[in-house]
Amino acid sequence: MIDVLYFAWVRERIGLPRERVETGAATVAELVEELRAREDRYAAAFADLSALRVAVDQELADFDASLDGAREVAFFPPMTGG
Amino acid sequence: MIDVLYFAWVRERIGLPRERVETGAATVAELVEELRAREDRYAAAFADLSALRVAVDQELADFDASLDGAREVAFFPPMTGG
Amino acid sequence: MAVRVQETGFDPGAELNAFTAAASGAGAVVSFTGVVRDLDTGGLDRMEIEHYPGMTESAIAKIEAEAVRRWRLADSLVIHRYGALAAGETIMMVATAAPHRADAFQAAEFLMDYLKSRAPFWKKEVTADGAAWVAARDADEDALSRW
Amino acid sequence: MAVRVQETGFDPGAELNAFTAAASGAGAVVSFTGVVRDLDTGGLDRMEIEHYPGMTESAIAKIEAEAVRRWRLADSLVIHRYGALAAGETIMMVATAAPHRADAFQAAEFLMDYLKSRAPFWKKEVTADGAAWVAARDADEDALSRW
Repeated sequence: MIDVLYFAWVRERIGLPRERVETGAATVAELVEELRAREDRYAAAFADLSALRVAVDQELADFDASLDGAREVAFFPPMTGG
Repeated sequence: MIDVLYFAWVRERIGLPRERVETGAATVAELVEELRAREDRYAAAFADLSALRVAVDQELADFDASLDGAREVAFFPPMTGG
Repeated sequence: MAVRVQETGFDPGAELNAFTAAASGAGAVVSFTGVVRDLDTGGLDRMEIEHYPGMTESAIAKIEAEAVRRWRLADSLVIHRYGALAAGETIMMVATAAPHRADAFQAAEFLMDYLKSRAPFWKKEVTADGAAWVAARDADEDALSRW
Repeated sequence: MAVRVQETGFDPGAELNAFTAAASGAGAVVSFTGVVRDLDTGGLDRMEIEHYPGMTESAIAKIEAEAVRRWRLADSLVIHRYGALAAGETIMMVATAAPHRADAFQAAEFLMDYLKSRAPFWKKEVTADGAAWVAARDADEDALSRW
């Protein structure tokens, strides 16, 4: 079980800010494939990975990052702070 | 007649902040030569021109600048504002 | 070093004075204040800032620690708001204090560049006609390459 | 654009807030505040700042006009004190406001670099043992070459 968080337009497309996901995915990319296969709204949110950023346990990560021991994965567009 | 102003340690060495000088000097450098010839305190103040800056009518200038029409010449060390 | 992520407004002038007073021995204090701008076409109803609680604070703390490692700083401060803000409201503030001005300036610019692209905030502009997420600017991403 | 050369103290925070409020439409405000530092060895009684009345104001106005020419600025402010100041007192302040942060930062650094070496101020440090004029730093002169 892993907590998956969505922010900004990713959250809006998927329609919820966070959910617990039962997954055997070894990497972020595998988790994305599982989510994409669920429903159209997930497929829409994850259509273009180059427009997305990911954090594993609140640290920026790559899509090929391992989920071994991870408790929380977040997906969001490029940040616009400041 | 020209107003000659001195600032910081130049003022302290010469012993006054400003004076009116009767001069026929065509350039700042000629004015410096005239002042140097006056007294030791002037010679001391103008001993090393590389340590001095000059302004003619309140604009930074070079020692070879013309005094044609000038009303005010100021001598001072490199500035330390900010 | 301090990080404050908050929904409530703050007074940049009062923050600057308190920061300067606390950074004893620093001759140079630089501040950056970010203010909500109206759209070029006008009509901004509000800007909504979303953030990632927990990661926001730790990401900014890491950015500040990196600034302290790179430059000789007496102190640094980051305040960033989230929630709904109107045009003219202060979004955020960075302040740096250092013995010399070059360190204070560079550290403040570094903090700003990283906050823009590496702190988990997202801005949405809301008008009477609808809402649009602010897109990340290539120039902001490019700005990181100089550090 | 404003220049104030004065003997009396001022409140940097209040100045920053007033400047920001007046620079409507600017998203980015940068400030620099210079504070009198004690000597490394301690014991500074006061710093005395001498200036060249008339030229000071016109030299700073020229520096500001050059900044406005080079960067897209909404507004700029320079306040610089003269006379006797104690350690911890604010000597001077620069503020810049711009639509984008890079302009605000660069213009503020430019103004500071020029104020350091091209505005007619001279600092003298006074201790119980005597007084010494602050020497210009080569680094300050070198800083001008980047603009």
